[in-house]
Amino acid sequence: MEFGLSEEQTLLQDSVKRFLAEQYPLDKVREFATNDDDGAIVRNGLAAMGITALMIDEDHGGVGLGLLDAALIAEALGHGTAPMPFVASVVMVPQALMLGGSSEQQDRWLPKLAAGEITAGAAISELTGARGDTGVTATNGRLSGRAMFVLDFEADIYLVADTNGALHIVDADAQGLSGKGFNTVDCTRKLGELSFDNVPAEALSCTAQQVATVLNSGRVILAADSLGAAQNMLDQSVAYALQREQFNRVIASFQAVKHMCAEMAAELEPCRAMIWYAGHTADAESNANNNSNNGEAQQYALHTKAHLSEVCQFVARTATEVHGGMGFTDLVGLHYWFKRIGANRQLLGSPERLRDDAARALGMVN
Amino acid sequence: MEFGLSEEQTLLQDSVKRFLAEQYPLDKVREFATNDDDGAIVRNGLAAMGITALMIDEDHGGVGLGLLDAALIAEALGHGTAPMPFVASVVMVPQALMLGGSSEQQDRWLPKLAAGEITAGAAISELTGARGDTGVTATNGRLSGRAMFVLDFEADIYLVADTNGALHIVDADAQGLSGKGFNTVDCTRKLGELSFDNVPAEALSCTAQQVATVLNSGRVILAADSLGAAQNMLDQSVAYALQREQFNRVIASFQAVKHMCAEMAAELEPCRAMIWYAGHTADAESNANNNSNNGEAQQYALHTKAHLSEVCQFVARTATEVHGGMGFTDLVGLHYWFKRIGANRQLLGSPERLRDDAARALGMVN
Amino acid sequence: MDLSYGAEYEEFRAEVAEFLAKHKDTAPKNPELRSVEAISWQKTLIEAGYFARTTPAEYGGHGGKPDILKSRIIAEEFARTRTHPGMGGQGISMLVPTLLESGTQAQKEQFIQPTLHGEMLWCQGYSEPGAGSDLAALRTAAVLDGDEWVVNGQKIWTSTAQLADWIFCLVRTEPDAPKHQGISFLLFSMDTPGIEIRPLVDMTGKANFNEVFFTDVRVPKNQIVGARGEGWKVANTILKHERGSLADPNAMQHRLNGLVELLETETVDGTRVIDIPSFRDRLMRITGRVMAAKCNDLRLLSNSINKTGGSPLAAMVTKLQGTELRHELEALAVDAMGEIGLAYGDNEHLRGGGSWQTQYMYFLGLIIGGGTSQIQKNIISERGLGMPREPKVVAATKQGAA
Amino acid sequence: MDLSYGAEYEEFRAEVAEFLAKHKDTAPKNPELRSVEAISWQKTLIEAGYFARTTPAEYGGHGGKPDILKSRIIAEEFARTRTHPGMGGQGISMLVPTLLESGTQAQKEQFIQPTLHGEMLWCQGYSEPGAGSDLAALRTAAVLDGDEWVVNGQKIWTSTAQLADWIFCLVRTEPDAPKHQGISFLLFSMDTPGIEIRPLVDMTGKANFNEVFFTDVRVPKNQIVGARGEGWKVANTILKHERGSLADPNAMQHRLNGLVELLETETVDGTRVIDIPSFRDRLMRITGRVMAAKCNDLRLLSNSINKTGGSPLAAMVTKLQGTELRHELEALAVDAMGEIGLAYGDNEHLRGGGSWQTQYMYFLGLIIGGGTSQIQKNIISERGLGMPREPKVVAATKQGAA
Repeated sequence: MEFGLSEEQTLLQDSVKRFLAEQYPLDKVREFATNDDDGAIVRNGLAAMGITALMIDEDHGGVGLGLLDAALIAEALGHGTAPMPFVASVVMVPQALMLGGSSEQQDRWLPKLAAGEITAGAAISELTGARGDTGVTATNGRLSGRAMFVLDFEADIYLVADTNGALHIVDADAQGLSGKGFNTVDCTRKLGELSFDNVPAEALSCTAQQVATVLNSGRVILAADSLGAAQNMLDQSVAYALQREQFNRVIASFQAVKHMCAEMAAELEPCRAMIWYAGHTADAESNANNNSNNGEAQQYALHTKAHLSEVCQFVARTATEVHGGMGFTDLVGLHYWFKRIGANRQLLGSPERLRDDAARALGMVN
Repeated sequence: MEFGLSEEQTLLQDSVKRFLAEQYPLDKVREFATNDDDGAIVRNGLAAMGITALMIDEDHGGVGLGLLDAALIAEALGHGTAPMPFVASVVMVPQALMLGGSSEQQDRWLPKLAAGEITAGAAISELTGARGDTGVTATNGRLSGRAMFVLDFEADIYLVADTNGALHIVDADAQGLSGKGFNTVDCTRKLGELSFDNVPAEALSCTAQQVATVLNSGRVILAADSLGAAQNMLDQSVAYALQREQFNRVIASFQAVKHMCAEMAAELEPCRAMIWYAGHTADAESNANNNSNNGEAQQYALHTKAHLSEVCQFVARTATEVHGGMGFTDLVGLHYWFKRIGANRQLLGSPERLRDDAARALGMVN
Repeated sequence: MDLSYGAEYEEFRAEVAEFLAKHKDTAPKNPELRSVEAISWQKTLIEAGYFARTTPAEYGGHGGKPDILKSRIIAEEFARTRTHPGMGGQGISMLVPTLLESGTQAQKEQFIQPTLHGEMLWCQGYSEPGAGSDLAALRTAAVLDGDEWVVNGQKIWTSTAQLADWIFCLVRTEPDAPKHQGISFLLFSMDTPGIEIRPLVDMTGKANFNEVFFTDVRVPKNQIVGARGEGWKVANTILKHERGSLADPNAMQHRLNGLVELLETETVDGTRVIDIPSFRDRLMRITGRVMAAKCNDLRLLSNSINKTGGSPLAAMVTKLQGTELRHELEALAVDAMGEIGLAYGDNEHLRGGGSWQTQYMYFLGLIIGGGTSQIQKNIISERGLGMPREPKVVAATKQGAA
Repeated sequence: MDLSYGAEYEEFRAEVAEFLAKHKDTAPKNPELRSVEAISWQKTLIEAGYFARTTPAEYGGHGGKPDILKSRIIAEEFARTRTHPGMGGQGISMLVPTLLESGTQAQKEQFIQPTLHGEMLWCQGYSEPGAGSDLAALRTAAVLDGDEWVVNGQKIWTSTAQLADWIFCLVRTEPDAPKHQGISFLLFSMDTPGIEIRPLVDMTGKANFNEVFFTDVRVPKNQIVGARGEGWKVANTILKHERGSLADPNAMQHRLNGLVELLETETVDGTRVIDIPSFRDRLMRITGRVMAAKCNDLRLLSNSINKTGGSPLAAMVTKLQGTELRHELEALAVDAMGEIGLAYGDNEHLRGGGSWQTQYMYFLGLIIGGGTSQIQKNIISERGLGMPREPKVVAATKQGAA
């Protein structure tokens, strides 16, 4: 019995963290945020490390790791506020292709995704709550309508959900498709929206449960991203408090500051094990290849995303307070992590919605 | 323009506080809790001070004060965890009689209530959520069924709500009526339940809005009671922290303890003005004798009870923590206040329900 | 209890309303700073008694008697009719009262009138990178050299530094005195050589504040307010005014109304957000807290009018409670919008011009600024509840425990 | 990651299950303390290796090798079949490990076996009215008089004092030494003259604890564990074990299951409480937190088994998080029941035997007991995050600030 990371897992996570610490310091985060940098160094560097091949099976040029491994990488990406197309490009879209793609589709897209030659976005947010008049309808293999909140925007292909919950793959160059960026408060990653005017699309044959699995994978990834970001904010808070002096003392010696840091740690530390478990149980169900699963992976995905959203928001606010006025400025750049956590909270289902979904999945809602 | 207490109001409140401090120390609270004392000293003493006549009009032997004055007394009663039949006996039942009683009914009951010769209970809790199979039905002036959570139990007459929301007065000695105590965690007041087997009753002619007014008065009174109890717990906390030494310091010098006390004060202090306003606006609407009121009194009653329930629960818990292990024991008796606040929270509508009611009253719920 | 303002005041309200009706078309909407339009409106307001109402006429004010209720009525009527209430700024809210209290006759004559008229704009130089919560630890030094102070150091959180003509500034003039006693209060022109302004971008993405650097800035000796070394006292007579204003319950109610409207408008899968019970419950929770804050504010207003004092705690808690409540109010809006709540900058889907997200962050800034919540809790426990001050420490340590 | 226990352990689990099946009818349900039945069951369990599994056989234990997974399996199987797992108590959980670590050979021989067999019951004398969070400030004094310690003072929070045969007790033997160095660890019979026990009623209405008073209690000199003045060290080797056990996530899951059942059963105006969205949302919030606590516990178990250590924070936060979460879980039950949630004592409408209300209060006690939440936060920040200890203070003050 072992509930912990293998040496390989720790090494992989550390290597991504180290890469980001070296190649993507705060100045680069700022440049990306102001569109002065396109994030190519991170994208290419991580692709070269094999990150893009992570979840793709070996037959298609991947390394066939699971959601737990992906979550560990996501944690490192959140820790470094990396501008890496990941949740859709490396996790959700490959998983959708592997679950519901024809072998022709798999052969066409997976090797390129694995090699990092192309990236993939996901226009799937409407499945977790369509805002306003958005929604994409499918008729005879053609898509029309509008999708907002497209994850990993500016991709080469997109995974698109229609209003019936079916999934499609669309080429970014397809006729009738137009897109534009959806600027958000979080400038560390790209979000976009897509308009479909009778756009040719390839249907995937995912079951409703497989679609749920893809969504849940995305949720665990976003939660892990927040964990990394929040851990970084906590670490920065302790370091700042240990050097900042007021009233002739380092502020870390004030009980109020100590307790704020202790509360952050107390809330955050159990989240780490929760992410591990959410990843592990999803992998276990997927390996069992068992469609009549007991729903544990579903419950963990929903609750992990909901719980970490709440905890990490608390950490983000408290860490900012520990930094005092500095936390509010761009000088220490703490707000990039604050905003990334804020974005993860809203994407693929807010905590309120996910808790409601979890109760529904258990048949608690009449 | 003046939003504050008059000298008379302050004097009245102080005199009740002083009476309780002298006549009803902690030992007496304990005796009442263990049924070794029946609370007669408090009941008679406060009746002698005219408290029982508070809201009754002068024509019926009362002094004709308003809900604000009653709330100030309630605050003093909560402060002293007094075993005084008040919310029903002094406020809700007289108000119901004045609003919907015939002149014969008023002449019969109000002078006795004003003089403190009899007490009145209220079996009205089912209007704010019937639990299990409770409920009282009225047929041809006779009541049958069961009412739980009867306020100011062991009274001489009872105000009873039937399942249609109409109000009745029942004599405690009426044939077919049986009652027993409803033991609660809060041993500082009496709660009971009543069973009705074809019990003769006198109907009052209150409109639905008048019934709501009576309920809302009860809510403001319970909220004020909690305010007094919570203020006492905060005061006790500060006093205890100033004398308790640990690690060679009074614990009041630890920033964590200071901040716990500051958080209690910050939450509690605005509640005082809220109680005043809730009482004042109810009195203003009642004086305007205006049935087409703008609903401000209703909103304030609901929100005041809901908000104070949350704040006072926080204070009750935090004050206990400040007292450390002592707060958990009967030695300092802090738990009597803790439990009184807990009881006030549940009676006449929990915060969740009252917030929902407030939204409904504003037409927010489809 | 008497919440009516009384006949005399209703008459006054009618006067104000009449003035506003008369100037409905001529009052400027968003006047430029220093514009003829702005200055002329300012003078009209002062003359009518709706601005600088209690500042003595000899210094350019209206010279009226203090009357809090009249001030409130003016504010209410201007807000109701959405009429520009005159130029604000720290010169008017902080420097003018300071000069009235501690300035020399010459200083009052020189500075107050142009400041009130909007011809002379000020910024405030108090906080420093190393002096935030511990403001008295400030190190910007002024050394007397002949008839001039020579100022060197750095200020931070200086709003409107780029726009200001002058700065009022706390500097250390007696380096050997105990920290509160070595500070002086200087005034000088922002055109003085040696001043560099760097915009300070904050988490909202805007530069709401600046850093200001002083290198051998030479200031005439007499541009000091109060005695040398007494700057802390001079500044503190009005510093406390700043804090309460960060948590105005009327602004809160205004935002709350907007929040209700937002929840009634936004939809998820075709359902209005207000019909989702968990959001509605949060809305109602916040509503209750706003109501409590408004009642508390009414109590404070009444205390001021009737000079009953008597509830220091009620005043002490407003900054802590108000900024945190406001942050949570804005947070609910962001949450209720879901992913739309993330929209920012030039995103065409912004609701309310992006103000929900901006204010959500800005109020986190205000929780910190003007005395952090931690400092507020110190104040409440010490001054409000009589608990001991933070004890003196044997030695500062930078080391963690074993 | 491998959450299976492996073949060897599944075999062990089968053995335990077999034992349990065999003793299904003979295992006592609620044995009386010191009863023949209790002692006999205790011996059976020790012999089978399901109790005192790792205590050396020479002192009456089973003499097995430490194996956390086996311990876990035993606990799981006994819980699953609701079989009495043997007598607990502070003698077994705290004194036995202490003696094994620090006792003399004679002490081990005299005390361990009867304690394990349930023939000798202990209580713990650590806390004092003036020594709670600051336990080392204890003042109960023991003065050597010939061959005997003479003990005077008072203890508090002594559970099972009325039932105990003996007490293990911290006393001050070197009044002039620094406070942690003047303490000794004594054992003595509760029948010794001069001991008075007063039940300590707490907010649950029960006397879960006692106060114990010592007046000239004479204790043979050799009834000391460890050296004179080293009692603090002796006690602390195992004190930390006590804390984690206050927040068992499996007990939490058990209560959560009961809570769901409660919400599905209770009705308001005919509607099940679980169908009221605000309560359901609270239930789901708590569910998520319980899941996180369970995962954290699994991580700690794995660390212990695999001796990977490596996450001190994960262990440090369990008491703080667990007790607060449990208090909130019980609070939801109380709230969900509305006025029924107030029922107490012999009220016939009690749900779950009144356990929701009792546990709601009891866990507030546990938030405070065993190191208050404030002390836990000190520990987490100092030992977990490397922040400075509370600085030494120049002088204690009883006076509030001006």
